Amino acid sequence: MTTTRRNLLKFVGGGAAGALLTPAPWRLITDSALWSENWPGIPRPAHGGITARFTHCTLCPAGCAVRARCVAGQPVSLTGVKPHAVSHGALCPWGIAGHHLPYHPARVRQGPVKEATAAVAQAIAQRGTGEHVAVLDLRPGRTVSWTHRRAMAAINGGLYLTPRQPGYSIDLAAAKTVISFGAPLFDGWGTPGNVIAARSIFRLIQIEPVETRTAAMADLWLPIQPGSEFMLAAALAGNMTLAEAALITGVGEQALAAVQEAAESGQAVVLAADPASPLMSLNEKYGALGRTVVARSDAPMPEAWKQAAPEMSMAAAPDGAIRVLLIDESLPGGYIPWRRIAPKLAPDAVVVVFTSSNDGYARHAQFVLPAAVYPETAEDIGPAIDTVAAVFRIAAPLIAPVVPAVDPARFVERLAGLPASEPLRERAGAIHKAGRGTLLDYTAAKSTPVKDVTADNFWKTLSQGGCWMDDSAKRTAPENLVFPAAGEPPRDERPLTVVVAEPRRGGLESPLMSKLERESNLRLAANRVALSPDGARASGIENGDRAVLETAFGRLNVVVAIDPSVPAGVVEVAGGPRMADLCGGNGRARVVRA
Amino acid sequence: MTPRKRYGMSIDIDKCNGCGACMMACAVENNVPPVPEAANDRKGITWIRVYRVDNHRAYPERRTAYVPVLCQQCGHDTPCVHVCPQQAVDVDPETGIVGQMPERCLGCRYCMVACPYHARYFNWWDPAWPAGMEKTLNPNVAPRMRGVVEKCNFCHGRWHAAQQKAAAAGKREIDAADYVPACVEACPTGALRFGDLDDPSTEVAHDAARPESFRLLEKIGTEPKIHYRSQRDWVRDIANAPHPDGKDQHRG
Amino acid sequence: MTGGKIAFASGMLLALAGGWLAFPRVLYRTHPQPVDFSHKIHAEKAGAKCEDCHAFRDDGTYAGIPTLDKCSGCHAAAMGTTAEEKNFIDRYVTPNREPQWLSYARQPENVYFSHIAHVKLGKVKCEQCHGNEGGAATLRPFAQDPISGYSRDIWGRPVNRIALRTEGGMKMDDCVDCHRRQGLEYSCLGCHK
Amino acid sequence: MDREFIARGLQRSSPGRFLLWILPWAALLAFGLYCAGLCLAKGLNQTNMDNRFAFGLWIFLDLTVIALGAGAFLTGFLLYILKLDELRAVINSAVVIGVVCYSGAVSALMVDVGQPLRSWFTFWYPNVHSMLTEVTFCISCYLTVLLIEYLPIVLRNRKLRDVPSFLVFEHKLHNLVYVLAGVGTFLSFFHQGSLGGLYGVLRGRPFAFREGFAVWPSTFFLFILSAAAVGPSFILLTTKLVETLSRKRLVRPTVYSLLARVSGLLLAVYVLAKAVDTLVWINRTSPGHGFLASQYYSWKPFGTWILFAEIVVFGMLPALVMLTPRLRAHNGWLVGAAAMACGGVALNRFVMTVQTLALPTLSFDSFVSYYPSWQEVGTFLAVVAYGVLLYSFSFRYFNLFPEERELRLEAAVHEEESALAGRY
Amino acid sequence: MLPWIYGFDWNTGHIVFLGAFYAVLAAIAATLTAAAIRSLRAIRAGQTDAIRWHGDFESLPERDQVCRHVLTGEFRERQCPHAFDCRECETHAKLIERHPLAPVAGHEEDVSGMAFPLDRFYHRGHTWARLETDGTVLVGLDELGARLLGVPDALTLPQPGERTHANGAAFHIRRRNADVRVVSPVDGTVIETGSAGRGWYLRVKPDSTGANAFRHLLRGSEIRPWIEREIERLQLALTAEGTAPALADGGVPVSDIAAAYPAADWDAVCGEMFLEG
Repeated sequence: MTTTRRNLLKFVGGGAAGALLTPAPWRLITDSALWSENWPGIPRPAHGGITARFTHCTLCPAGCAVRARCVAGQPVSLTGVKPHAVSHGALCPWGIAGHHLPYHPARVRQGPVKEATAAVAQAIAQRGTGEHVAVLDLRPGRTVSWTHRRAMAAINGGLYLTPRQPGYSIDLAAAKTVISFGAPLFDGWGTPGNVIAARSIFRLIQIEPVETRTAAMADLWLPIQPGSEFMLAAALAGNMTLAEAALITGVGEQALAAVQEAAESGQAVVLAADPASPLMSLNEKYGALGRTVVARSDAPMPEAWKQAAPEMSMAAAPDGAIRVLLIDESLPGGYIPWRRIAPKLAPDAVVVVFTSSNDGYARHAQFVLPAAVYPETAEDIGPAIDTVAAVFRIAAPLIAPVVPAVDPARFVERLAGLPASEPLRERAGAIHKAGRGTLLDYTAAKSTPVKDVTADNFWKTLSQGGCWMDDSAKRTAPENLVFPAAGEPPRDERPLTVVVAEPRRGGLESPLMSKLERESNLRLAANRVALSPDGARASGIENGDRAVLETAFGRLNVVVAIDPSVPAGVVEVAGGPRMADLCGGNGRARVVRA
Repeated sequence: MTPRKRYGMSIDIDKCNGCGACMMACAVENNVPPVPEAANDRKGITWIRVYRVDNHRAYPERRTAYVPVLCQQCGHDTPCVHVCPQQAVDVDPETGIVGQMPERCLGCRYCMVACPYHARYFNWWDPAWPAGMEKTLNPNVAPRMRGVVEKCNFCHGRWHAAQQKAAAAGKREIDAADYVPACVEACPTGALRFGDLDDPSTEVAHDAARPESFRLLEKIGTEPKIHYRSQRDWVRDIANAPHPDGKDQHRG
Repeated sequence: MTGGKIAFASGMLLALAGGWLAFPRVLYRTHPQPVDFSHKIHAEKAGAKCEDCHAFRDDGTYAGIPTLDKCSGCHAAAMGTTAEEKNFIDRYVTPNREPQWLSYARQPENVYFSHIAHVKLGKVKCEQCHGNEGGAATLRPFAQDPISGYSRDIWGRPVNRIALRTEGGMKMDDCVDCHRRQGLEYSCLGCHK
Repeated sequence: MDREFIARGLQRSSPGRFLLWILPWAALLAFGLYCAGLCLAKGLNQTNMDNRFAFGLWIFLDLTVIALGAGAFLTGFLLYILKLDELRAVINSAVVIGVVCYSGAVSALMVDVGQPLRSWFTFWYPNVHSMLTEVTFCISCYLTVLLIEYLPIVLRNRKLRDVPSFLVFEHKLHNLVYVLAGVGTFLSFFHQGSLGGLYGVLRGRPFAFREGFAVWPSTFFLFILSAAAVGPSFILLTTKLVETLSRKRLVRPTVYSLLARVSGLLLAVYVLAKAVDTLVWINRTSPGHGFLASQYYSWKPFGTWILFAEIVVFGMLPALVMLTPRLRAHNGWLVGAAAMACGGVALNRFVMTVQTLALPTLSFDSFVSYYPSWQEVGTFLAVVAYGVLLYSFSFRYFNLFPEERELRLEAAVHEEESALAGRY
Repeated sequence: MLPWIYGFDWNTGHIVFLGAFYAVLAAIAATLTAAAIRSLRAIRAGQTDAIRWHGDFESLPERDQVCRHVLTGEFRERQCPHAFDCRECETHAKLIERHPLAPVAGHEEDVSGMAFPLDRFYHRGHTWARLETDGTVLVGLDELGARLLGVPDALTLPQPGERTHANGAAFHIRRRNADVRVVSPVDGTVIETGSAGRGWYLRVKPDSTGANAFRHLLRGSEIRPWIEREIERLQLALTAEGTAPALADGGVPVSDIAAAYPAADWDAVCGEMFLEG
């Protein structure tokens, strides 16, 4: 037995020695290392011809011009388009990674289209008198918005609802001093490239409680006691002494005087975070109306479209009377907190939302239908707050739709019994017919007066990501501009004031946004709030702890970041639908350790 | 071997509004994957990372500036190059760019310890893109595998593309306009500029010579090629060693 | 004692045989090309030069193996009488399906290789790296090392010969060798991406 | 069966008892291997290391373990080169400790690197300017040397000795062991030093950066000295521990005394050198790089206390104890001093690894902390369990302490004499 | 690593570093090779037994390595430098020249009731060799050895024709847990095997019967002090193995000591007494 075992060992030993003298082990060692260099599961990027294609970003009303670098037709990176007169080649971080959206893992990929159609039809048929069918359009001013409006006009009792619209444009180039009450100029307020280009002209005074990106870029930042902006405005308007205002707002009297001086030195404009804020009425005092705050002009449209339902704000809608609510959330826009909508619904209302994200109204609707996302479909983009001349630009699709999406305009059209139309093309025709303005063709890198372009070429260029810009007309003061009076802030014992430090529209964002939100602390993620060190200590919270943000309207699980630049008594949050539902309108909150 | 080019960058901190477009453009260009939920700011991969820096005062005197930090492309005694045990890091003599070779990298992370700028990142996870998103990968940059270190190389894929373009035209010298890193291209405020520091006609060479220009930790003698500048005294102070009084800083 | 020696020797012999004879055979998996293509016939009859089909794009990138539309240009209908051509037309041209050609010289993803720089600036002939592929009457089966994913052409010829280095391959060593001989500068980033 | 493998005349516990001793360690090893497997299969995200704390528990422990394993080379050097024959009593044990420490450290390193399949690249494409290359080469060579030195100990096993070729080879190899001792000394000198150099060359980490001679920063020499100083202390400690656990006398008191003297002397030299080095660093090196040394010690919990502890409490104090014959003669003092010396070197490695990484380098950096994850701790415990197991098996089946049997017979003589004395 | 591999450069760093590395590898390889070659040579030269004996001898406690001349009181203290092979020892040669071994009256020495016939030579491993008239040598266990092993459980004898070496293994006896290698006193070839019953175990044709052939073996007046010391050693061994020192009174060892001390680790006791490491 010993001999056989010993011999077996010798056999193995001989085998090992022999193997070392062959290429096999060495090659296997090399191969395993090479295997690790071509690690399994790593995608191999597709190779192919490289082309540039153009489109416009639909993620916000700025509608920046986008140049897509495509490999074998697939966009792999996006950049701005330098010659574009408004966006100046700038893109925000969301826009830079917009081409990831179709593949977002959390995207709404399917929905009960048949069921929704049937339920809506049944509800319309069965609705009682005084009950309405309504479309809530989060991004009014688009061409499809007119489709919605026309459809609502065609339906008996149809309502066309929108979030509050500014009703004016800001011509930043005409301002020497900008007094901003928390308007996020550098973070989503208007068109990034336009603001940056105008920045060298005006002096920026930023009035807000926390040092946002805009405050950091301002010439003067006035850290104000949260909620006391109206007192400061009253002082500027001369309704209160500077000393009184200084006491209330926490801003030094000298600083207030400096602001007043700057404001009155001419060509000042006042901007507010909420474009419909009463603070905007200060512009009247500074003579900004008609100079900086100007009337918005729209691109020409077909005559037939004038038969449209009027824009109506949610507050104006009758209570308990909306039987069918169709929410077009295909492009993220101004989110109206659900608690403002719920009272308007009839008891057995049918709510359908067209969206790509589960974060917004999808949480409240019975039927969630998948919508296409940028850059899958052709769309035009509503006007931005800082574009003065009318523009018509189309987000040309860069990729084939990844999921079978429902087009909300088609859905509404069909509901109203309107014939299927090609609204974009019709409108392009109307613009061409009007004959004004210039056509920007990025592919050929040239701009041509419209009157020198044939209608077909006009449409062709637009549908490949071109842009029409109106001639700069005379600035006029906006009409019917009425700002509501400042209301009393609601009473709430919660110790912290909510400050939205990070405006955010909701909707999908590229998975790579983790670079800014989780892999660095550059931006507050939607589920993060920032507290001052003292505030955190008072709640027994450490950096990175899980906590619950609690307001009068609900609770939200959040992660707390401690940030010494946050003043005591303030909780910084990022915007977005969840936050809007939680604290929109009433900014008092409490943060409790989870 | 004298480098034929000495690429560098100038960053105007006063212009940076901290939007993060450079970080996104970088990740898109260089096929950096999104990280799993478990990752935090110390386990992520951001070849360029915008830090929020402050003047160490309390609210309301506290002021913030945004400082993009990427590989500083040290030009002398490059700390990461001579610590790497297996030559996975080298300096390209033609461009002066410090290159990191993920396929040679052992993952020992010694270079990360050596780098004072924390500009090197380790792949703690298997890189993973949501289904379909792999279609958006840039073919000029190879995705990395788990367990290796990576860092900024001034978008070297773009250098290759520019060279390729020059070769197609029968030239050996690239056109400067063809080679701009993604972050510089993406910066909406024009805070970032890029070019050959040895060529006095370039903007960067001019920027680097300005009196308000400085480099991070200049005194340790690594000759970084990223030149920052700011008109504000307290911002220029970030070039120096840390202050212990900044230790309560958390979001940074 | 002798028994032990026999055991040792037989183990060693077995291992040697396995390592030198069997291992090189089992190391590579061979896959047939979708269609047997004759470079020779195309070179002779169509008078095609390499660049005619293996073309460069405008930006200087190399397009590699031509796509189906290049083939369909001539082979929309059969030009010859071979079964292989008919097969090709039936299986690929008519249904407009791209044949999945297997590239002998495909480098791993981390390699940046500029054909145009070598061909146009460096005046390197195709044959210098690819051998006389253009004169081959048939397509060799594609032999791939399943562990590393490298094709046999990349690795080089001798797997089972005593050689400190292989020859005729397209590995990094081969690239570096040529660059060294020409006195060209090289760094990692020069050829890796 | 088991008995046949145990050297004649050595008293070892019954197989059952041995199994009881082994089992918990084996369980720990299994758990640790599971942890290491997780790290290998899923990646290093299983650890709490991150981009800022790129080195963690493992590197700290590797450094410590390798310093403690320095006893193997020093004992070999003193015994075979300087002919301090008394150390023959502990050389085998020292070799086993060396094998345990080095193989454990290398295994942990294989888990620590992100791509272990490529570890041979360091040999194939070495960057000869990197301290880590020097470490890798020397440690792997030295581990080979240790394994060859371990071979005779294994082959002397009672059962294996029956194989004539083993017997003869063991004898012939043992006759040449002085060559290996010399090579081992050379290798140890360089890798212990390079482990220190690892930090000393970090220009970007002014806390660790040191000036030095030629290509070697001062930490190179400090690490050699400190490792050589604690090597004998660790042998002393382990031997005492094995004596306690096995309730046997294994070596003569003179050996302990000699180990303590060597350890104390080297430690004293080290403390002196370290003090000088620290002064140069505080006053010249660090300020020269723009970093005031006071700054390093203003981040809690790292205060100047750590410097004091390193140099005085865990350096000077044990050195003095071990150099004072009266204190040394006392078991408590001796063991205490040796343990403090080992603790001191661990503290030094901790400071070099953890404090270096925790301290900010940029003015807008934050001070970072790190706690190892259970997977990291588990993997480390696997190394400990592996060490205990290997040592236990070696102690049971190989003659680690050549004087053990003799000491037992001496004890018998003593017992007999005292019995006789008691009778009359 | 090698000149043609990427990254290699003929500079000082590479030459010094890799030079040192290859030198170390060469030293390690040379050591292993030298050890292997020397081993092969030693095995071929039949030195295995000698090496084993040297190993055993070296592992003996110092007290057990004393020179035979210490036993007789000629030296106060001396350790045997030749592993009990006095044939090589010049000191021994000189000493026996000066003080020839004193004859002892009577045919046998009686020590503690054990008989040690003086017509033969004794090895310190408790074997004896007796030169027969036909020129062969008989090899057997002495009385102490026999009593230690009592009635063996097993006995392994070499085949006639096999070689046996002085200080090498003569034969193996197993008793209880002790598997004892009994040392051969002489060099020679086995020609016949015996047994316990016949009083001898091997008949050996010695390589030499010259003056030097038995010089390493004890004889005559050396036997008594040696055996007395051996009994002391036995007592010690038994004490060490946890048995009460029953022999302390100088009592006569029983005929089967193994059976008398069932608690003792007999393997260890026999190892001690038969000089096996």
